[in-house]
Amino acid sequence: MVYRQSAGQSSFVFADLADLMAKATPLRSGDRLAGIGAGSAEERVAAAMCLADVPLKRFLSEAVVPYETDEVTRLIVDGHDAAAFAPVAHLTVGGFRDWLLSDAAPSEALAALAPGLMPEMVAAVSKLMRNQDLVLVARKCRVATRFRSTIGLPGTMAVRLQPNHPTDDAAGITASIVDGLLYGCGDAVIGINPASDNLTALGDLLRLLDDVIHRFAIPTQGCVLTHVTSSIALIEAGAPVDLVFQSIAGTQAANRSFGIDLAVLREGLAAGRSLGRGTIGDNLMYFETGQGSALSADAHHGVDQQTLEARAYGVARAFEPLLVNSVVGFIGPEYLYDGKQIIRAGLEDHFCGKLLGLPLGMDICYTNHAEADQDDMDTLLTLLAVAGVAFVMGVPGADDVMLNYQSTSFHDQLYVREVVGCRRAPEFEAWLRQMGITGEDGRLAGRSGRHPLLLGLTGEAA
Amino acid sequence: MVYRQSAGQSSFVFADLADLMAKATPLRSGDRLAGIGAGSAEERVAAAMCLADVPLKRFLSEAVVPYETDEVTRLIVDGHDAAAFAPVAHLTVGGFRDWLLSDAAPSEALAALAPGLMPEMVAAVSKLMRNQDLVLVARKCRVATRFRSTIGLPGTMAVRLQPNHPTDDAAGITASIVDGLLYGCGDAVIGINPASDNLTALGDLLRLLDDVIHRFAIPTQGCVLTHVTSSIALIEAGAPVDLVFQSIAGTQAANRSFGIDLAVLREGLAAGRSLGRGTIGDNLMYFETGQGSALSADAHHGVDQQTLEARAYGVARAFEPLLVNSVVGFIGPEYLYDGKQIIRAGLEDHFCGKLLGLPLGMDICYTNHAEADQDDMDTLLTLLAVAGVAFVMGVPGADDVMLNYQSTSFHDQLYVREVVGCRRAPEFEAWLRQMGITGEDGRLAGRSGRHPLLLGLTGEAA
Amino acid sequence: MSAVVPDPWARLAALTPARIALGRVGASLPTGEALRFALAHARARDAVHVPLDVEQVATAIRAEGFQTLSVASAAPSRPAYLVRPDLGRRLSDDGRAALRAWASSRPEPPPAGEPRCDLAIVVADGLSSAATQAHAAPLLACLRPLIAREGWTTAPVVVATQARVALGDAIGEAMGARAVAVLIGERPGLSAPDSLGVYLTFAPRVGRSDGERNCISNIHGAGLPLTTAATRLVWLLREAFVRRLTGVALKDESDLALVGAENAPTLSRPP
Amino acid sequence: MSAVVPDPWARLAALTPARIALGRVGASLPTGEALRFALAHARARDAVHVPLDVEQVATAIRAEGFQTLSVASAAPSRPAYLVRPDLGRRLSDDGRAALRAWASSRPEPPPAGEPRCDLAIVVADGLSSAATQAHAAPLLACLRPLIAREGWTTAPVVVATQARVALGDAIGEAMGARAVAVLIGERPGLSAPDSLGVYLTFAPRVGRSDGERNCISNIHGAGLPLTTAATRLVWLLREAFVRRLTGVALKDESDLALVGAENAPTLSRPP
Ligand code: B12
Ligand code: B12
Repeated sequence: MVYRQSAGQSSFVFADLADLMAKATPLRSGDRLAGIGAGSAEERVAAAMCLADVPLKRFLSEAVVPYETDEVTRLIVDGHDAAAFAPVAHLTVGGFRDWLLSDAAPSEALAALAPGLMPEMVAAVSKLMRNQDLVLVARKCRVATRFRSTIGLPGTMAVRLQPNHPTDDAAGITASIVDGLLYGCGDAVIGINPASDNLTALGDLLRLLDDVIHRFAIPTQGCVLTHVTSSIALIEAGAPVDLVFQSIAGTQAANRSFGIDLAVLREGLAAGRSLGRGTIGDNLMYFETGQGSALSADAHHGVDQQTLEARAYGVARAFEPLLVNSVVGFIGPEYLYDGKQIIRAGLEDHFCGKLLGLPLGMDICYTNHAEADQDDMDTLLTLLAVAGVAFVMGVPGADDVMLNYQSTSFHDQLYVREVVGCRRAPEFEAWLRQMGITGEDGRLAGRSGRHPLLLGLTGEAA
Repeated sequence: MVYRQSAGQSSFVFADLADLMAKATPLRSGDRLAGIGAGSAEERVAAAMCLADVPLKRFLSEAVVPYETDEVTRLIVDGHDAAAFAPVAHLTVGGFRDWLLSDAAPSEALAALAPGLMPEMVAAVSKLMRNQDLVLVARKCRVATRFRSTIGLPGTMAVRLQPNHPTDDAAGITASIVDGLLYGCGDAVIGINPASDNLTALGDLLRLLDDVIHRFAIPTQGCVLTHVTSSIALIEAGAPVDLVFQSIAGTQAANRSFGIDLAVLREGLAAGRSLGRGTIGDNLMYFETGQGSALSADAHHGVDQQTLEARAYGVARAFEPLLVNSVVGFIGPEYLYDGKQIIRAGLEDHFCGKLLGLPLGMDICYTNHAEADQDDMDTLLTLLAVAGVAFVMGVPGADDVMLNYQSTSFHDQLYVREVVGCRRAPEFEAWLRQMGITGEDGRLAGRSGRHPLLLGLTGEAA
Repeated sequence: MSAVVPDPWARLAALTPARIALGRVGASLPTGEALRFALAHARARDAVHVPLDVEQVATAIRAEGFQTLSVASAAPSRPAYLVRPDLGRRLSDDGRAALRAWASSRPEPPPAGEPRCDLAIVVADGLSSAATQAHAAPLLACLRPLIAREGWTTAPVVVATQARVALGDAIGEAMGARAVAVLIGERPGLSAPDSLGVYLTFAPRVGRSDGERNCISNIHGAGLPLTTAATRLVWLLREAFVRRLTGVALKDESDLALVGAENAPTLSRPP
Repeated sequence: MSAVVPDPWARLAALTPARIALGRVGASLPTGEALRFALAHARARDAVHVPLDVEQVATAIRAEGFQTLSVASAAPSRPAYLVRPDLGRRLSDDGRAALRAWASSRPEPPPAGEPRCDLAIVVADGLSSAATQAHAAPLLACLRPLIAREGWTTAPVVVATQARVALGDAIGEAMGARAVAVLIGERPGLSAPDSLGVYLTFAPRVGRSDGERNCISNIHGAGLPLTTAATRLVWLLREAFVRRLTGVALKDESDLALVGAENAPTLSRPP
């Protein structure tokens, strides 16, 4: 369907819903790279005005990626819950924004609504929202998930401890894990990106994690962030897999470029569940996403990268994940050019994921080829903590020495707990206290060179 | 004194303290305009490293603007409180940053330290701080001031109600005041920027404010933001002046270009105090500042704009002001180019002012010739609320129809109270409840078209 | 059934161009308002970049019986103008030559230091060419009879592009004027993209500070009427010539009314 | 007496290049660390922009007994390269012509569809020319005897600038290679500005997806040793030729060890 909007003297035409949504998106380099962004600031606003008048129901009939050829579209459309959708079924996108911000939409109403929302609706409304709107509404969304710790409770923010090493060296990784635990990190997951793709090496890493977690009865889970097919192979070979990881994207073709489809994700979930390793819940998928991945794989169908990102969340929620995070500034400046675009995208991704009912965390990060720096990360971290982000990354000194980018550090999480007051996952909070790592107030306690973690894991006393 | 720093293979020389500080400043257009910023990112870091090693004591002996020819320098140097300085007298700038962030520096210690700090020391340490550091330390600083309401109590954020009108029309201004009060704004001050410089018109505006405030017994103060010499003339002519306003800058020459000097500020303070209009305190000066004003007046002495801004706070604190705010993005892109620079400068200004013991608020704003938008303002507002900003502006719909720029709106303050939880000045909070404008929880109550403010001030019922 | 909580004082909005009585959704701005604001912002940003149509404005000024001259500042482009105010305060080489040519063409050169004329008038684009385009010539039309009545001599009106306020100092000095009035486009706002300001400086010369000028601001359709602006300017100019200064020491009392007079404004209007 | 609270496990820092045991001031990073980080960031940003010294690297590769050819991608400049990965995946016109010239110069052209050689090798700047400059030729030196042992034929090594991984598809296809190995500079990190990655693609042709490649990453001084990288690459290549594919279906089991074996890593090291 063609959409038209006049704004003052000028008038604008948009070829279809995908075009309209792309033009309504705040400026970013990826949409420009794809040649689908608005040509001027005025066109962008006109598109937003036009989009504001589109009924939410329209999204049920006009798919941005064809139903026939895309299994992600089929997953979204076939899984739509019309009853849950009912409370907002009469609204336009603009009216939906008003409703979300209003007192008519408390936490419970938003939770009940989630299954009734399509990712495209959520993406559309986010395009009409200012940063403050994205914070305010996301903050109202509550999504809790469980494996051995509880992620996403109100007032909490968990941390993924990310102890990567350029050669996957066991001692080096263990050193980072100890450092992170003693800084109070790791309640979301202890998650290693393996440098190598070698199955033996991956199995070794899994056993390392399993040993640490069980030796100290840490209420958390481990993950080796390898390809889902490798995790399946490892499970079959008897390796101790807690979480099954996979990068996912918002179209079938982009997922194919990642070497996956929905069937293999289902297989991964089933394989993970077969081990029954969760203690307080069985949410065990861990997904990463990020604006630009579909375009990078030449699989974007002329749809803007933020809408496709929301569709990736549409994929994620079918698998009841424990953790989902966007790697917002990770992919590069060709998709998000600078700090401003990264901050905006981070808030959008968090909002969209939460509204769709996911335990959304964020890899608040940038690369050295982007126009961004630590100040931008401080800004986004603070905003997301206010917005109630489920978890963030904890990378030693913010410098990932294997993936070669900068994320948030063990210190950063201390900062944000200090100024925003967010607490850790309750099980982990208790464990830290019990281990004498934190005091009653949740702050780090005095440190001893003879802490059991130091002695037990590294055999080193200071 | 010449400063040297090597960083790896490269080595750098800095002509003097002013040069060193300019080179250590995060990139901004004003310092580039002045031709004093670092030439490369590496030089900037080298300067920061060198500055980190400068003893704080050095600032007592090396003035960035000559003592002999600049009364601001004399005010700062002569007013330095060596006893208050003692706890940090042994530190370098880098060590001072560590100290500020540490547990050794709680709120009370920072308050006691303020008179011992020179603006240049504070500017220097801010250059070594990331955005998160600026938030964390500012949050610990508590500065409360009083006239008819209390500004700056922990956990509160006040709002200046800014009801400007292009022709200073009484009915138009009153309409904006009513709108603002019914949105719960005005505890910092009801402050009009007059379009005109006409003394009669200014007197009329003062009487308008006086009438509103007294008729409804609003625990707040009024201000017409005209030149201090005009306020003095008006006081002499018997006009009801609560606060005496003036724009100030960080050098004698820049102040002269504003048509002021310290003597006339003293005269203004004395004139204001002579009226004895405060009920709970006699802080009555209101100052505005902003990075770039000295350079704009060609009165910067080769000193970077952020250091000069801190010196303006050095001027302000000599007059025990009720309110001080930077107009951070107001002056234009030649000084702060885009949202990123505005956000950084806003956090710096707030930090420096607070550390120097001032009740620092912020005009979180931008102009239409800068590369910034509402998203950047949402970001800065949220950050500053977390950092404990004393007050922000409340401009109807964020659009100042006389000054022609965008600031924060009545809605924006509602947003930030919602997500950060900051409350209003206690006296004003009580008044709002009593007037039925807010409920017990501080949120806006249901509105009636027959509210006494509407009937009494505008004679209009809906 | 919308989620918008309206403000039951919508009628007050007629009293001011300010954005009041917008209503709210929870703590936030309703979608309609948010979008209107965004559109105004997109347009105000564009307005900064629209170049002044020098020919059109010069023709209009000549139609009011003034001579004109055009100069450019030293800022080579609009982007340069925005980040280099120093260049916007300096004359381009061509501009300086044009003013020198005008000065040397004058019949009897006065003794050094003596003013060649009473008033130099600069019509400058500033940050809003729309303001200059719309209001400069009409304001000059209001001024013309008043200037004539005072018997002041004027230099040709200088139409200046990429100009800052202080460019008037260089122009006034080059023209040997007793005072200079700069009519300049103020930064465009969301609601007033065409607001004109007038800055008056006695004895203009390069290096004058803003403390030595007077300002009349917000001249536009919804702002200060042209006639009032013209009256104020002439009042200030008359005082400036008498007291031999402009700036903070010169207060606008053009209405001659006394401060503290009994006629306090009525705050309530009959319903 | 410093405000820094040290972490009493400083000795662990020797086990990893990761920034651990940094100590803290309150909740924050001590000044010294914060500045070291900032310096590393300034340098890593510069590293992205250092151009590859093509002559130097080509000479070094020839010294290892390979022929070389140089091509550029369609990205005209470094800034363009950064925001236009599509251009970095396409050959420039000159590059395409150079490869065509090489192909047509080959003695007996094979029947259409038949590979001209077993392996095409691309040495690409990617995001870190420093990585390529430092490690490409030495890695080729390790590979040479292994390739010879396998009896694989190779095309001249193509040195490619402003190149993305997928440029290898175009090159491998133009050269008619059974597989292509792209040695490419990975994004520079704060601690590893010179990390090399190798991407292997069976039956390269324009349009291959990343799911159809294998990757060996983090080859640098503190990372994967060159010899291990070379062994893995040859193992993968051998398997690829046997199974006629690369990508997710081909798992690296180059060490031939069994998953789930008894030798779990020892977590504690003797003090
Ligand atoms: C950027 C990046 C990504 C981005 C790529 C998108 C983009 N447009 O850049 C995203 C986030 C999408 C991504 C996804 C994945 N990645 Co990746 N990625 C990287 C990273 C950080 C940098 C790569 C780089 O600098 N390339 C050089 C530039 C110049 O080339 P380019 O043409 O711009 O980049 C292309 C390749 O990097 C390729 N690519 C990216 N990752 C992978 C992974 C594999 C196995 C392959 C074959 C290709 C590939 O995608 C880019 C676009 O075509 C490296 C780590 C590192 N230090 O190098 C890991 C890395 C290459 N990725 C890795 C993995 C495992 C994955 C995933 C398989 C994870 C998962 N379980 O799904 C997925 C899927 C990859 C796929 N098959 O498409 C591993 C590979 C391990 C190995 N030895 O095989 C690495 C080494 C990191 C790690 N250890 O976890 N990745
Ligand atoms: C920007 C601005 C400032 C900036 C100027 C710095 C800068 N580099 O731009 C700052 C914040 C420093 C400032 C300060 C003041 N300003 Co002012 N400012 C403005 C504003 C918003 C825009 C001006 C503009 O667009 N100029 C056009 C551009 C193209 O010219 P420019 O060469 O770049 O700008 C120069 C002039 O604007 C000049 N300037 C700025 N303000 C004033 C005020 C006076 C009285 C004079 C003579 C000159 C002057 O400074 C600039 C640099 O030289 C106007 C409001 C408006 N809507 O116009 C008020 C306005 C002009 N300022 C006003 C006032 C009162 C002041 C102060 C006197 C307040 C005080 N009590 O201290 C001070 C001191 C000014 C001085 N004597 O130097 C009033 C003037 C009222 C009147 N009719 O006289 C106005 C109309 C706003 C208001 N109503 O409050 N101001």
